[in-house]
Formats: sequence, structure tokens, C-alpha cells
Amino acid sequence: MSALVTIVAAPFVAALAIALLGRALGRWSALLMVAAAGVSFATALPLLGAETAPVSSHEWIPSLGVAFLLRADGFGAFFALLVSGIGVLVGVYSLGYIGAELGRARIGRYYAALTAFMGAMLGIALADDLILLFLFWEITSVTSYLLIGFWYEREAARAGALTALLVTAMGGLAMLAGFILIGLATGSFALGEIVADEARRSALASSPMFLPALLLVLAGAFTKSAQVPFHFWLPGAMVAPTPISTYLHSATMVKAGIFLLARVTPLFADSAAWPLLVAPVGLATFLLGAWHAFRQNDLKALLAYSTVSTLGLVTLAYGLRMPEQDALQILSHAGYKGGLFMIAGIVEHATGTRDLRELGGLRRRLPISFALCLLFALSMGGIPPLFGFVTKEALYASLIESPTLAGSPLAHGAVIAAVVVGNAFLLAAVLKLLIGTFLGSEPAAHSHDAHGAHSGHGESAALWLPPAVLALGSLVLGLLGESSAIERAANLLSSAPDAGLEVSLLPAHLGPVLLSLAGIGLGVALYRGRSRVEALQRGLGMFPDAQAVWNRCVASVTGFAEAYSEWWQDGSLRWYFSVILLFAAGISLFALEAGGVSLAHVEVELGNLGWPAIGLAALILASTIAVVRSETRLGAALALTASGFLVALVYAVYQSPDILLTQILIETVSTVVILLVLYYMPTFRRDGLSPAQSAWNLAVSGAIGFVVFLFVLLATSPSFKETRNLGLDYLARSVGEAGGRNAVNVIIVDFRAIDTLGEVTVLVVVGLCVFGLLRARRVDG
Amino acid sequence: MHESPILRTISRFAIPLAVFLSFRIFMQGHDLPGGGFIAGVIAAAAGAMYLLAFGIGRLARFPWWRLSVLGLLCALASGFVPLLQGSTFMDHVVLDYELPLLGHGHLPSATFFDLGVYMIVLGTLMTLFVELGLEDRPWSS
Amino acid sequence: MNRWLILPVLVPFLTAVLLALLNGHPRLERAVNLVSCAGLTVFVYWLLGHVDAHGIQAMVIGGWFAPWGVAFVADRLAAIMLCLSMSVGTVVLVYTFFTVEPRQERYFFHPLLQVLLLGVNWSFITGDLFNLFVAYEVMLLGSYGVMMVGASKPQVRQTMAYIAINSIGSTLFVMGCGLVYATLGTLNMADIAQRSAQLTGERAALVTAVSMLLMVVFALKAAAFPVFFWLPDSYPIVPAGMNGYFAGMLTKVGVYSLMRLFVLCFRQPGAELVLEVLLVLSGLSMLFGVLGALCQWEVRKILSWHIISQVGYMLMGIGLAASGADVAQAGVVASIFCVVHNMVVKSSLFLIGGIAGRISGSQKLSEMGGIAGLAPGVSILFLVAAFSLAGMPPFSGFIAKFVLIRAGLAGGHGVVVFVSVVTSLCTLYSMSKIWNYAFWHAPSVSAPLGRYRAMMLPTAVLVLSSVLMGVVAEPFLRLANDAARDLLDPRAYQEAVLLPIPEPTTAQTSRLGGVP
Amino acid sequence: MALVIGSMFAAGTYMILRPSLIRVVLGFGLYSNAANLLLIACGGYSDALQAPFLRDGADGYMDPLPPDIILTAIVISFAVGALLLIVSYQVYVDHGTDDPENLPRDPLS
Repeated sequence: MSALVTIVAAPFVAALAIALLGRALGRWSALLMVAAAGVSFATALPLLGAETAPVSSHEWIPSLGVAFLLRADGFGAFFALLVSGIGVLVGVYSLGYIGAELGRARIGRYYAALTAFMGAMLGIALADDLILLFLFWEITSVTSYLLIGFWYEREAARAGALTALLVTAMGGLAMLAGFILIGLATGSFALGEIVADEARRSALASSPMFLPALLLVLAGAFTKSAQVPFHFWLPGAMVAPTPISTYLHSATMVKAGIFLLARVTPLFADSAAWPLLVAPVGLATFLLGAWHAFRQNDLKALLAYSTVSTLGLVTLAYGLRMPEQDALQILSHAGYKGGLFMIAGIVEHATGTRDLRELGGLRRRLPISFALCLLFALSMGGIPPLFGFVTKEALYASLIESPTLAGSPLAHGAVIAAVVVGNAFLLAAVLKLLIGTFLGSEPAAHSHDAHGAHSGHGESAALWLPPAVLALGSLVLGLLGESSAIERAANLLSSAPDAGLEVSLLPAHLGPVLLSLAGIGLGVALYRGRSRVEALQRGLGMFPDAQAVWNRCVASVTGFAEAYSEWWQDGSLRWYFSVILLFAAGISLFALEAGGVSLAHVEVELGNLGWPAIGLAALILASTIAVVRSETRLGAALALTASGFLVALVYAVYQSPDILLTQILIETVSTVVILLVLYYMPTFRRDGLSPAQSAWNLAVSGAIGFVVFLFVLLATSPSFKETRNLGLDYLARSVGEAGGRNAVNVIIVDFRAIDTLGEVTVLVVVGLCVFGLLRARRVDG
Repeated sequence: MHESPILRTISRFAIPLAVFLSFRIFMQGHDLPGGGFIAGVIAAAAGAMYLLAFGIGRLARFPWWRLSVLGLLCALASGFVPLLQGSTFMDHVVLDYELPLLGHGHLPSATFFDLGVYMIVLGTLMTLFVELGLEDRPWSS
Repeated sequence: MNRWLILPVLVPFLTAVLLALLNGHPRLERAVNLVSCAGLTVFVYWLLGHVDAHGIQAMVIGGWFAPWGVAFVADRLAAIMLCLSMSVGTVVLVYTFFTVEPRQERYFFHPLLQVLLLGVNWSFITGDLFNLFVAYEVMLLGSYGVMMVGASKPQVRQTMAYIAINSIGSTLFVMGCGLVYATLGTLNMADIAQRSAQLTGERAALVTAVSMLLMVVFALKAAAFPVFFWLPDSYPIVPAGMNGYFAGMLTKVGVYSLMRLFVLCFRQPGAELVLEVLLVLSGLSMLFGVLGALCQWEVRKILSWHIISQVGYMLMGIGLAASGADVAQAGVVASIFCVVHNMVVKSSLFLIGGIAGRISGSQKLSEMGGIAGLAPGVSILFLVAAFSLAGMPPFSGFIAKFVLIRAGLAGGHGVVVFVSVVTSLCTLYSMSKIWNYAFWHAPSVSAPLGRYRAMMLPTAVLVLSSVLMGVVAEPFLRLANDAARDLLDPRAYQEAVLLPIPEPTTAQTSRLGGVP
Repeated sequence: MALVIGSMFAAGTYMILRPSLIRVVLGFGLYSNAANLLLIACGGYSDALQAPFLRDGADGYMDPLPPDIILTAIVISFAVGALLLIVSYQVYVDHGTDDPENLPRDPLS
């Protein structure tokens, strides 16, 4: 089994083991998860040095051109390392976070889902076959659904989980359609193959499917990484346990979307549509996220919005055709944001609340957390010498030299200004978090036990070790920022290895520094004047409130569904019959019309039929009308019988004695049955239908009658009737081969005896049904 | 159900007549109009007449649905035998038999089929009649 | 072996008779019923293998020649359907052992179940239009019986409506047979394919119109829009367990007949009109089926409405058969795969619904909750089945959706593809609605109300096979591919059925021992 | 002929749309008769033809297939009709009304 398969398979195996042993292991399942993550990490590490991206291909569904195809280029390997590395930390962290009091079975399910999710993320990182990618993609959606709903007794948890599932699944479906379009246009689902093959790429670019495919794939990416206008599901998902928020909704899953952007950049980025579609969305998300982050008082909500914001920034980078930025930005963000989430978890654990208004002065009770939080905050704020500063500098640098924007100085300036402002808001937000939580004085309102199981914990090693690792990394990478190793790595690991990205701690140019300083200054200013800003924000309200829009959509759809099904499926036989019959009549008329069948070639053959037959017809009509008009049950029944006998006479005209006899007998018997039942049934009432209803009934009846009339007229007229039919064969063979002179009877018991068998079976079953029904009622009550 | 004396007297003649008729028709199956079905219906009609004339008591005791099921079995068997004999389902075979007194004769499988149909029709129709007859009670409640 | 093609019909036939005679000995009945089902299941799987290896098998009842003798034909599609019918039937039977009430067994539950199987198998294997009608009637009678066995008030009431609606269908069916006979002079399907292909002009158009009438009949059976009324009103009252079989098979018989007749049989110029109509109906069925499901709050009702939308998927595949050759192929493949996937998953969902009801004493979402904690095993089964139905990978539903969307996009039918995607999103929504209320949520009961573990076994079989079809889809797709090829090119079918016929013998040598 | 069949179908339809179960059943009775007439008509007619009791040769007879189909159809529709009748009788017993429109709408109630 190749290394790539091992990377992906290890977590799934572990997940299965946990699912089976979960009850026994309880919270120690974490160790299995950590082990699996470790294995994946260790296996992925050597892939970095590889000259050519290692590939592992296994057949899956050849008839659909879908293969189990894995490929680890620099960016993929980087992503895999990120996922598995943070997986280790989250595993350890969960060990400290998820208390045993939840019950072993449930904890087991938690770890099973979490580990399976990790496997799926690794799959996304390495999948080279688009359909395989989609498979892992959906698995992450499902597992995330289950994990967000971990505290499923809470309404908020269920709602948040459902919204997240629906939004991401919606994007996923669109993405699948997009992938299929790509596959149809290029004739392959293997991404690496498509990218490498000039012919395939141009085939896609020139196909009319290009724009639809682009839009659909973007829909998938944007929903997954919570870009405007799909950003609303992410804050809602914060009801999940903090390790989940850390891992899924900050460090990895939400980055799957931008990972996808990186993957399809080579296919789409050269088109004119790309920057116009991607960059604005990214910028809007960046600003909106920063704006909302600053106003939040719930720690996790604040972090969630800042996450949205950063994802927007990276999307912007892709939109401006600067994919070389991605590894750098993703790494630093995963570092400080993951860390901050973990800190938030520790704080909540210790105090039982996440509300900044109830927090403060925790630097004494949680000194380590305070130190770590300080580092993360500085990194997030882009303060030297932390890694966040390095990455921000790099971003500013390439923004300034962006060739995509070079065309229009106005847009160029606007974008740069917007980015600075956004960063300022983010800095202000994180300052608010840091200071509001750890500095100042501790509110007396702290009730250590009010929040039950979660309150009163200190900083156990399992809790602070993982963020410490992240903080250290952020510090070290920052200090190493000057070394060429980092720069090489940043290039090697990005999705555009040879774009020549420049990374340095000491500013090479003046521009980026000025921008950073401006941003920092503005941020501090914002923080100091936060009361006024917040007042302004309150004034604006939750604008724009995508969540509300979404809710309204869902509500209106279900509302419409309710109205429709109440109206359509209203339990009224009359309505059902009418629709069915009208449908039959209408659709066959439509067919006749479409086929251009005309009555021109139809000769009516009354003469052929002879007068007795015509008289008979008149009688049948009379008795039929009698059935309809009769006001008494008996009259109607007998009229029906009469029409039956007359029909029998028609058979006589048609020279078919057998059915004549049968018809008469059956009519008699059914009359007996009807009379027997009528004996217990009520007498006829007037219909009491409104004129409209009667008119409707008449219309339906008329339509049916007309269509049947038409069909019979056509089918029996010589110009349409097929003359060389089976009947002749039967006549020819009845005597010779079946030895019967009565052809009809021979058919009944010889040629088509099986029909007769079925017919009598029906009789028997009816007998059984009636017996069962009446006896069950009479005997067992 | 109320039984009238006239009906009874008529039935005394009619029922045996009907039974004979049904037997006759059943026998002339293959060549002229007839066959198990019609015969069965006629027999059932006789049953109905009996039911009306003499009340339901005696007839109710007989498990008519079993008769129809057995009839189905009979009809199936007629198709099944040829299958066992290596021919296809419902192929026509003639069972030749030797009886001590009657000498040998032959019995086409179609006859079994007709017999089955006869029993089915009779059984089912009688089930309907009897069950409906037994329903006799006011539905005011 | 051809003469043994009768077995899928004959075995349930004899079993039904036997069971009726055994009435009153429930243990014995169960044993016989199970043995017969299991045995026949083995046979039909063997038959599938045989047909797959040696091509289409045909026999003519009574040893006559088609087209005037009634032919039984087993091509790949028919064999596949038989396998599913018997597998689901057996599984459901085992399940009902834990749910059926003595009262129901006393009044012919077991024989009626066999009659149902008989009718279903019969309609799969027959190759004659009017014989199909007879088979349908047998099947319907079986379903009537099973539906109202035990004769509770709602059962009898809804069965009445069900019978009435189906009577309309039967009348139209008879009319259709008569008109087909008048316009084509034959009832044998292979012969229909042959003769209709030779028609031209107005006669062809008339045949199309007639076939349109038949389409309505089968659409009614398949519960397609706008004639699905009977389904949501009747399925919820079918005895627990049996509703699994109903949901799995009955509508699919209609879909199967549509495939059989409109892909294989009717080939007159202009015949694709029916397929185009079907494509439109498919979109509407998906949409209005799933919409109906969205606003239900009772598990069985939700699932029943979803059947309609799922039928839409299958019809979409059939409808694509009107397009160019390879799209048609892909479409029919998709349709077949959808049918297979849906029989398995939909049945399992109804069975799981029954278990959930057993656990929480109700199937109203408002009265359920916390099953994920009460019975993790059941919740896992549901999760898999539900996500499979919603088309989530790596289960069979995903493959079905994938091949279908692929075929649709290849055919350039963007709209109906869009509808199908929206539908599967809504499906996901209502599945997770069940999950949110019945499996999550605060528990409605402190402990499971009834014993349910034994019921999980048969259910698990179905769920696992759905997983299997998703993970190793290739062999199933290969089979579906060949089956679709058989349908789209009728020659093999005709050669198998319409053997060269000797001239009529005028000699008076009778086969009945010499009636002169 | 076509006229008769068409009007019989119309009448049957009118019957089954009326708010009385018995009338519905009778309507289906009309349906089955009409359908059978349609079948026999589809066999084609000419007064030259005679009943298919074969002497020798195979021409000049009525088409024997429709009668066979009709026979089956008659019996089946009779059986189903009887079942429907008895079931609706039980419905009447349960709900005290023979108007399908007055029955409970919810299948489960």
C-alpha cells in the first residue's frame, strides 16, 4: 500500500476501530486519533522533498472514468501536513476538553466522527480525481454535521448543524455538476492530467460549458469556506464543542474551499471572468467578516467572523491571481486562529462563559493562556517579529505589485485601502478579545459552578500544550522569516511553486511597512474609540443578515410545500379520479394531435353493422342513461344488469357465443351480489353537488367519452386496423394442433391458458380477501 | 334472510336441474361453448338459490374458500404435471390409465384445468354469498 | 433450462395455495413461506448468472410458439428485477415475523404475501401485453389483501380508495390492450417491437397515441406526477414491514413496465414523443414529490412522498432514451441503477422507520427523539440509508445520482438536471429533519419501548447492500450497462422469443388423443 | 359502435364522480362493459364472418382472440368490482356514510 493511501486510510481505520471499541475506550479514544494523525503526518513529511509529485492510482469505477487517484504536489502535501499536524494537537486538546461525564458511548462517537473527518480532509488534500475529491468533500460535510450537533439536546446545536449541512451540501451538489461538466468537456476527471495537458485545458476553455462549470465550482468553494453570501453558517456552527470549532471551522474544513480554488486556478484563472467573480467576493467577505468580528462579545463568534474575514483575504489573493500567497497565509492563520480558539476553549472551561462582558482579569488565574493569547493576538495583528507580520508584509508587497490591478489605479488603491482597513478591524477585534479577557479586573459575576460540568477547571497540560506548540511555531517561523529556507518553503508549498514569492522579516521595501503601520495605528485607534464604533454598528444592525434571508427562504419553501400538498393531495376521490382521467384524455389527445392523426380516412360503417345492431346500440344507450338517471338503488342496479344483457346480445351479433353465455351468467351473479350488499347499504340521496361541481363532472365525463370515441373510431376503421393479426394464426392452428374446433375455447384453455389461470387466481384471492375482511370484522370484532 | 315456501318448492326442482346442467356443460368442454367456468357459475347459482330458499345454516358450515383454493391447486397441477414429465408448463399431456373394470382410458390434462376452474368459481362465489348472507344484522349502531 | 423459467411464478403460486391450506398453523406457515422465498431467491440469482452468461432466455407457456402462445422472457433486466423482488421479499418476510399480528396471520397474511410476490414476479417475466395485465391484476389483488389484512378502520378506508383508483388504471389498461391489438394485430412484446418498427405515417401516430394511453396506466402504477394520488394515502397504513416491500417493489413494477414497453417495444417513428413526455413528468414528479415530503411530520408519510420524487429520477433516465445513442444508453443505465438502489434503500428506510416506531412508540416526529442515544445501532443504519437516499457518497445513492446527472448533462437537459439536484438537496433536508427530531432531540422515552434488536438484522442486510453497491459499483454498473443494451437494441430479444415457426399443420392429428 | 362505447365511458365516469360509493361501484360496472365492447369492436366486424366453430379451413371466421381477452376481463372486473363493493360496504359500516367526500382525510386517523 503506497504512502499516499496510508495517509488517507490511517484515520479511517482508526475511526472504524473507535466506532467499534468506542464504548470500551471512552475518552481514551483520543489516543487512537492522535496515533492515526501521527502516522499520517509522519508519512506525509517525506513527500515534501519529492522532485515530482508522487501519484498512487487504483481502479474504482472505470466505466464512469472514476479512479481512486491520489497525488501529492507541494501544496497538497502541505495541506495534508497541516491537517494531520493540527489533528494531533486537537486530539490532545480534546482529551483535556471532553470530560468523561458525557458517557463513554457518546465520547466514542465524537472521536469516531472527528477521526473520520480528518481522514476525509486528508483525502481532499491528496485526491487528484475530481469525483474522489467530491466524495471526501461530502464526507467532511456529513461529519461536520454530526459534530456540530454533538450537544443534540440543544435546539441551537441541531439548527446550526442543519444549516451548515444544507449550505455546504448545496455547494457540494453544484460543485459535482461543475466537475461533471469539466469531465465532459475535457474527457477526464484526473485533475493533474487535465492541468498538464494543454489540449484538454483549451478544450475546456473553448467549450460553452466553461462559464457554467466555473460558476458551479465556485459555488462549491464559496459555500465551503463561508464566503459572502454563504458566510452565515459558520458563526452558527460555533455551537459545536471548541475542539471542533478549532479544527473544522477554523484550521481545516473551511480551508477546503480555498484549497479547491487553488486546485482549479490553473483551469480557470486565465479567463477574464475569474478576477471579476472571485476578487469581489473575497474582498466583501474580508471586510464583512472583520466588521462583524469587531462587534462580537462572544469569544467564539468573534473568532468565527475573523476566520471568515481571513478566508476572504485568501480568496481575494486568488482572485487577483496571486495563488503563491496561499501556503503562507493559510499556515499563519491556522497557527494563530487555531491557537486563539483553543484559548477560548480554556477560558470557557475555566469560567463557564464566553461572553466578554462577563470576563476580565483572567491573567492571574490563567497565566499561561494569557501569555499564549498575547502571542497569538500579536501574530494576528501583524506585529513583528511574529509570523503574522511576515505574511502580512508579503501580502501587501504582492498587492502593491499586483499585475491584475495594474490596469486601473483607482481599483488598485481602493483594494489596498480596503485591505488595510480590514486588517485594522481585525487587530481591534483581537485586542478587544485579549484585553477584555485577561486584563482589567475579574467581574464578581463569575459563578464557577453555575455552568455545571464545564466550569471550574484550571489549565490542564492537555489543554495548554497544543496552543503552546502553535505559539512557539508562530514565533519561531517569524524569527526565521529572514532565512531563505522559509522563503523556499513558502514557494515550494504554495499552489504556484515557481511564482517567486518573496518572504522576509526585515522589510525589503517601504510600501508594505507603511501599510502595516497604517493598519496597526488605525486598529489601535479603533479599539480606543470602540464605544463609538460599536454604537455605530448597533445603529446599522446585523446588516446584511444573510441568516435571516436563508431562514425566510426555507420557511417559504416549506410553506409553499404545505399549501400545495394540502390542496393537491386532499383525500377527495372525486378530485383524484378527475385528474387521472383528464390526464389520460389530455395526453392521448395531445399525442393524436402531435402525430397529426386526422379523421379524414375514417369511414363510418353503420351499414356494415346492420339495423338490429343499431337498435341494440340505442337500447344500450337507453339502459346506460337509466343507470345514471335512476334515483333508486334497485333501479340503478337493474338498469346496469340490463345493459349487461344487452352487451351480451352485442356479442351475439359479433358471433361470439362463449362470452355471450359468460356475460349473461356473470351479470346475473353480480346482480345477486350487488343486491345482497344493497340490503345493508343506505338508499340513494340526491348528489347535493353545487352546479359548478356537476358541471365539472359533466365536463370530465364528456372529455373521456370523446377521447374513447375517437380511439375506437380510429382503431376500428380499415385504414388504421391491422388485418394480419394473431386471430388468423389461432384459427389456422386451433384444430390442427390443439384439436379443438371451438377456437375461442381452445385459446382459453390451450393457447392462452395462463391468462385464464391468472383470472381464476384473482377470483380465489377475492374470495380470501372477502372472507378475511368480513370474518375479521364479525368474529374478532 | 326470509325463506318463502314458493321459492322452496321451485328450488326443489330447479336446484337439481341446475346441478345437472352444470355437470352436463362441464363435460362438453373442449368442443362446444362451455367449460368449467360456466358450469361453475351455474352451480353457484344453484347454491345461491338454495341459500335463498332454505336459509344459510347448512351451507355456512362448509369452508367454501378451501374448495376454491383446492381448485387452484388442481388447475396448477394440470400445468405442473407436464413440467415434471419434462415438457413445458401447461403443455398438453394425456394421462393414460388402466382401471380394472372400465378398461383403459385417457384423461387430457386440460380436463383437470377445467375441473380446477369449476371448483374455483363455485368456491369463490359461494364464499361471497355465504359471507354476505352471514352479515345479517342491523347497522344502526 | 428454459422450461424452468416458469418457477418464479410457479413457486409462489404453489406456496400461496399451500399456505392457504395451512391456514391456522402460523409457525408452519412461516417456515414454509421462508423456505419457499429463500429457495426461489437462490434460483433467481442463478438465473441472473445464467442469463448474463448465455443471453436472453425465453419459453412459451404450453409449448406453443410465440407470438400466439404466451411467452415468458428473462433478459438481464427481468432477471435483475426478479433478484431484487425475491431478496427484498425474503428480507421483509423475516422482518414481518417480528411485527405481524396473530389476527393478520389468521386471515391469510402469508398466502396474500405470496400472491403479491407472484404478481410482481409474473409482471417482470411475462413477455405478453395482455398477460402483463393479468399479472398486474394478481399483483394488485395481493396488495389489496395485504393492505387491509387485519381490517382496521383506516386500512379498509384507504384500501377502498386504492382499489378504486387502480380500477381506473385497469380499465385503461384493458382499453390499451384492445387498441394495441387493433392497430398492431399482436400482443406479444417482441412482436410489437417488430411490427411497430414497420409502421409509418398516421398509423404510426395512432400507435403512439395508444401507447401514450398505456403510458398513463404505468405512470399511475409508478406513482408519477400527476397521478400519484394513491401512494401517499395508502402506504402509511400498510402493515409495518410489508410497507418495506410495497415501497420497494410496487412502484418499480410500473417503472419496469415503462422501460420494457417504451424503450424496448414501441419503436414506430414518433415513438420518442412518449419518452419526451416522460422526461417532463420526471422533473415534475421529483419536484412535487419532494415538496410533499418537506411538510410532513410523520416518518411513514415523509418516506412515502419521497418514493414519488425517487420515481422521478428513474423516469428521467428513461426519458433520456429519446436522445442520441450513447446518451440513451447512459440514461437507461442510470434509470436501472436508480431502480436497484431505490428498491434496497427505500425498503430499508421503511423497515428502520418501523424499528424507530417500535422504540419510541410512535412515528410522529413530535413524539420521537433521542434514538441516537437509545439505540446507536439503529441510528447508524438510518444514517447510512438516509444519506444514501440523499445521494451522499460513498453509498449507492451517490452512484445513481452521479450517472444520472452525467447522462442528463451529456444530453444537454440542463433544466431537468437542475431539478434533480434541487430535489436531492430537499431530500437531504427532510432526511436530516427525521434525524434531527427522531434520532437527536431530547429522548421521548427513557428506554426503548419494544424489543427491536432482532428486527435490525434483516434491515442491516439491505443497508449493507446499499453500501456495497456504492463502494464496489463497477460490477453493478457493468450489469446495468448490458441490461440497457438489451433494451435499446431489440434484436436479441426478438431472436430469443420469436423462434422460426413451422407452417400450420392441417392434418387432424390432435394432441389431445384424437378428438376428431 | 364507437358512439355507444364512448357514451358508456362518459356515463361511467359521471357515475364514479358522484358522491355515493354504490354509484361509484356501478360506474365501474359500466366501465367494464364499455371496455369489453371496445375489445370486441377491436376484433373488427363484418356480417360475412361467422362464429369460430371451425369446420375445415381457417377463413371466414370471427377473430377469436378478443372474446378470449374479454372473457378474462369480464371475470377480473367482476371479481374486483365485488371486492370494491364489499369493501365500500365495510367503509360505510365504519364511518356511517357512503359519501367518499365525507371520510377522514388523514390516512392514519
